[in-house]
Amino acid sequence: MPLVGELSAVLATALFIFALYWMNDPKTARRGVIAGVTGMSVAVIATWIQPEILHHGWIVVAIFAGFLVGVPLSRVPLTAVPQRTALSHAFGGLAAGLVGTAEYFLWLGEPATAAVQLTPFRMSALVAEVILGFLTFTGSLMAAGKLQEVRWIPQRPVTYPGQNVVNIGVLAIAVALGVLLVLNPGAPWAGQAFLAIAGLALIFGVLLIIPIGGADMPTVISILNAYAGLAAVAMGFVLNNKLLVTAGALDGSSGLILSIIMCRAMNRSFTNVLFGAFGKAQPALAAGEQKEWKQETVEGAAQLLEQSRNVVIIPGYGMAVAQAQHKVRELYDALTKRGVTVKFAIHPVAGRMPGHMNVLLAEANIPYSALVEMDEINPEMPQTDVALVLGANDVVNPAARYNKGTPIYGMPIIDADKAKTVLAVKRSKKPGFAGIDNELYVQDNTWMLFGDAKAVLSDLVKQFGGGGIH
Amino acid sequence: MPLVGELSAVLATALFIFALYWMNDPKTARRGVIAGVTGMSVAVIATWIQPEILHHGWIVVAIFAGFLVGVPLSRVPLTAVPQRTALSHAFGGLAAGLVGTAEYFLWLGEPATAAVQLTPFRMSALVAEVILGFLTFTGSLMAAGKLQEVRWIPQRPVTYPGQNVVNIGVLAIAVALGVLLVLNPGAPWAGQAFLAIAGLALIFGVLLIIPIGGADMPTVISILNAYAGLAAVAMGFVLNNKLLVTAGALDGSSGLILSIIMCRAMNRSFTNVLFGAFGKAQPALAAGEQKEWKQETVEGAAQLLEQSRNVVIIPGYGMAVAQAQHKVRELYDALTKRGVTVKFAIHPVAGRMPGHMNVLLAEANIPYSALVEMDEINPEMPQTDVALVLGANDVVNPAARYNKGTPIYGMPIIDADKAKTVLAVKRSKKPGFAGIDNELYVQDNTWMLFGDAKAVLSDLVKQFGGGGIH
Amino acid sequence: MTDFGSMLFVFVLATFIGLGVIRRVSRLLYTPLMSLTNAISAIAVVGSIVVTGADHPLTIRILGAVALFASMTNIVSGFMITDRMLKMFKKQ
Amino acid sequence: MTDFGSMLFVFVLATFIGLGVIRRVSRLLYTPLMSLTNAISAIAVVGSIVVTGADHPLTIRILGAVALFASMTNIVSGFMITDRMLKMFKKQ
Ligand SMILES: NC(=O)c1ccc[n+]([C@@H]2O[C@H](COP(=O)([O-])OP(=O)(O)OC[C@H]3O[C@@H](n4cnc5c(N)ncnc54)[C@H](OP(=O)(O)O)[C@@H]3O)[C@@H](O)[C@H]2O)c1
Ligand SMILES: NC(=O)c1ccc[n+]([C@@H]2O[C@H](COP(=O)([O-])OP(=O)(O)OC[C@H]3O[C@@H](n4cnc5c(N)ncnc54)[C@H](OP(=O)(O)O)[C@@H]3O)[C@@H](O)[C@H]2O)c1
Repeated sequence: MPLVGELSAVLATALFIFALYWMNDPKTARRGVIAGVTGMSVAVIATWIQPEILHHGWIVVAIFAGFLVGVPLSRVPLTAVPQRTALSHAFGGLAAGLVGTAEYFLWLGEPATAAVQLTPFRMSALVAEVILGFLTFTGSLMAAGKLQEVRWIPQRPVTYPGQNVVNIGVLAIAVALGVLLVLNPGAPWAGQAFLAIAGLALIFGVLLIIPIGGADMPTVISILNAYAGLAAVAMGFVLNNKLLVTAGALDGSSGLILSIIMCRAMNRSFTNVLFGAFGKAQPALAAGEQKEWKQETVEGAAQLLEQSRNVVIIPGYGMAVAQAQHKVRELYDALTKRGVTVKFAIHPVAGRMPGHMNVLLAEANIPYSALVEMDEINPEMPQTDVALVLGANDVVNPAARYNKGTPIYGMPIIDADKAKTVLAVKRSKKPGFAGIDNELYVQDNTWMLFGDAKAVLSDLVKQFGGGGIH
Repeated sequence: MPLVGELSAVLATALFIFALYWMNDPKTARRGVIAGVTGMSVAVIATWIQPEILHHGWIVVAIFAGFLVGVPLSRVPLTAVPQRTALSHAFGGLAAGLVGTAEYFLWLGEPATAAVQLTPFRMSALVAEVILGFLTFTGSLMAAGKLQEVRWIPQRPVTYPGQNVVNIGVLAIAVALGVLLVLNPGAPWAGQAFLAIAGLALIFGVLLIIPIGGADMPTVISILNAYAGLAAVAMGFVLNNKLLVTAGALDGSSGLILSIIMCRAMNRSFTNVLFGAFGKAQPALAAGEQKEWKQETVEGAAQLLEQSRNVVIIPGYGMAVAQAQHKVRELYDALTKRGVTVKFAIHPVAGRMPGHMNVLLAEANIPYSALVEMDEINPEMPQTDVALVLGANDVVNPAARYNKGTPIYGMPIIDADKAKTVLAVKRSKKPGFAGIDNELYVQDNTWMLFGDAKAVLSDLVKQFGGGGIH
Repeated sequence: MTDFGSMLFVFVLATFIGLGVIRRVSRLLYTPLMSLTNAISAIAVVGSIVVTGADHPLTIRILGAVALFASMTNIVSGFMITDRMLKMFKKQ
Repeated sequence: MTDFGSMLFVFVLATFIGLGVIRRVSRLLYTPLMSLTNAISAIAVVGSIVVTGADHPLTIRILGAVALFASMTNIVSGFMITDRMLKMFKKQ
């Protein structure tokens, strides 16, 4: 790489690092985006101006097409963000796979150079790039489909005997072929072998996701995110391009850390997520003692809230599904106007992706100073007059504390049950994503408000003479 | 570098990073030393086993000599740690300078390779390495001398008209010669020019320190520390050795950050430290209104301490000079035994190096949970019954708050003056290192205990029937 | 081989930085973080441009163009949606 | 030239890491930190060994030996005094 290339690569790397660094505080975060955009522009321009680039038309067209698809993709509703993320991982994986394939056949094309160019090191990197890229491609597509709840993609995990054997087998064959290629990269059968590896990777991506439940997709997405990063790193090794390596490494670490955070917050291991077939329809537990569900009227709930000094709202996936965040804001305004202190208890894995609740509530202009981490709010719960559980279920299920039988055993939860009174909003008596009953709802001090979160909340707000700004 | 070299370099780098990372907590810190030692061993062995190394005897001897000198150097009393640090920077600079010189003349030796080897980039790196190395060498020696208070090295800054011009001039000539060398590295006069650069660097190191006062040495040392790191980086560029670059960069950042911390804590700029000739004998201020110094007897002080509920001890350079930390421990034990809560207020630049007080008190087995940062203790000072100022002066001088005239104006201080009663231990009415009077001592609620800190404290402890463990 | 060494070095160091920086990202911003890293990892665009723009056989360049399109989509949508989400966060 | 590039890369990344890690060092341990970094920066030992041990003219090797001695002194005293100081810090 010429000097300018080297320098721009260093500059872009530094900018990317700052972009992520500034995400440590909402106040500086937007600066991070600017840094990221600048870094990316530097990288693109520095590459484009290289002398060997001749077909500018092609590049312009492809970039233009990218904008055509990218802009609408950035306007999706926030509830669709998980799918969008998965989709973009698919694109990332595809790009890595295709570039890898192209490079390989380029070198294979000139038998003269092939031997020189395709060193064992570079060949291994190529294989890694293609396997990671293509499995991320199909895997992320599947994940996106499950999150989008596409009809012909089953939500619940699909398992069959010997499944893991098959999956591992497919991957093993791909790797074995890879080793063969590394040993003799220029062999007559090399081209087919390479394509076979690509194909097997594509298949493996699908097989990998089939046995995983829809609600585990966020974790899977983060893992695929890490893979996409590693694919970029591998590409960097192949093209001897350090910027690809650094950017890929940054992306990889982010995927790794987020998936670790999620697994911790669910008290589950990677293997359990990937092979646990979590979220299969469970036998309804506690079928024995049937405690009855006590219902509360909207009027009663409104009074209860109005008379309390402090209220903690615990949002969950339900709030996201119902798009109820704006109604939540109105309730928040109405109550604060009446001198009630309202806080939001945010569980690290509430909703369907990390930080899901924060974004939704921020969208509704709720100040982030009112959003409290699980660990900070739990000590306050006993002094809380009313805990309003809004479409949350597993993250407030006390069974997680003691019931070794349940899949969520050991998962840290928000102690809604410790509040003086609990109001819970959900549509039915159905369980949450973990598929297990939640005794919180039938606790003595719990009152249910059945119905869609948005509907229930707007009724509630009406009781306060429809306060709020909107 | 062969593969094993590369891998060991990466490994050593990672170990060095962890060594510094684990210093973020006293509990893990010692692990850091192990990591550091391991990393260094890996680096040494990986280099030693390289085929071109033939004269093993020489290496063994040099290493052995290093142990002979190094072990005693690691046993110096803690008060001598600043000097030791300066001395080791001198050694570091020397090593860098010598290696650079050796390498240059090696390449110069074979005119055939010279042109090839001495690329402009490498030549510039060589010049940088030699200048940084040798100026660090003499500069650090001077600094060590001033800290050790060697007779023939003046403590107070020595200034003369046009001094900065001369200093900058010397450096400028060296750099100019360097540029010439970069342009024609193989010229007949090249050898002499190179030696001239080395000589000028050695002289500049001395000139740089002369105008700086003894008490600014800690800051200077940190800056030299950064230089030593950069010299190692330059050597890495010369030898195309990445481990040198990473280790040097780590060292450089540490020097940089520590000097920034010190300058902040003194509210001074680098330039002010380097060229401010700080600590010159100042005209005694406030000669006007002479408030009188009230003295207290040891008996009285003991009573006062015994009857108080909470005491804050503010140690300073004087405690270090007097080696009084063990007596402090005895006082601490005696008071705590009597139910008095005793805390230590640690100013970031108390003493003569960062963390000076912490190490001394730790040496006397005072639990570090009792050592409180300035920012944490200041809010508590008004509720403090007795503030015992132990050989501290500038760091408790209220003038820093308002008196724009004083050199320490704006430096954050510990609010000893806000305590209900102040006891101050010092030997005389002389000012502290900044050379300015301190009205704290003549405040209405302040009582002096004149004398050497150690002596005064042992008398105090006697009053309590010599409590304590020692 | 030294080539491989540099790469390994850069990779290890970058990973250290990545882990250090990401661990300090505000929990509030995990969702924007995901889309931001999406955009950054679309750095594969660099490789795509070379494959597309250089004077290669047509098929190769088609592969490159598709890759370039895919990466560009990620860059555009990633940065834009991140900014859109971050705009929403207000302290008071 | 790419050689220079790698070096620059490694330097920049290592500096990022250094600043990040050092900024989080406990204030209690600034003095040991100084001696620890002393020891680490004695990595110049690597260069010294090459100059001393390879088959070079005598004068060169003498320079190398002195450098090696100096670096080794720093390594030994640096690590030993750091550990000696750290041993002193006890929570209770
Ligand atoms: N956030 C992440 O990153 C992440 C990642 C992986 C897994 N997960 C998992 O996702 C789960 C998140 O827990 P969660 O408590 O937030 O959600 P949840 O356990 O899935 O429960 C959602 C609740 O909302 C109710 N609901 C659904 N639609 C509603 C609507 N329109 N109006 C009102 N209520 C509605 C559902 O009851 P009805 O159907 O009766 O209405 C259900 O009880 C956890 O188990 C977590 O482990 C999260
Ligand atoms: N720590 C760092 O990293 C660092 C770096 C650069 C500069 N500095 C500077 O160093 C100064 C440190 O402030 P400081 O308050 O700790 O020290 P100081 O201002 O230098 O004052 C030391 C005091 O201790 C007394 N003293 C000396 N020997 C004594 C003994 N044997 N027994 C009892 N008392 C004795 C002295 O008075 P008598 O002579 O009358 O006894 C003097 O008043 C600050 O100005 C700071 O800016 C520190």
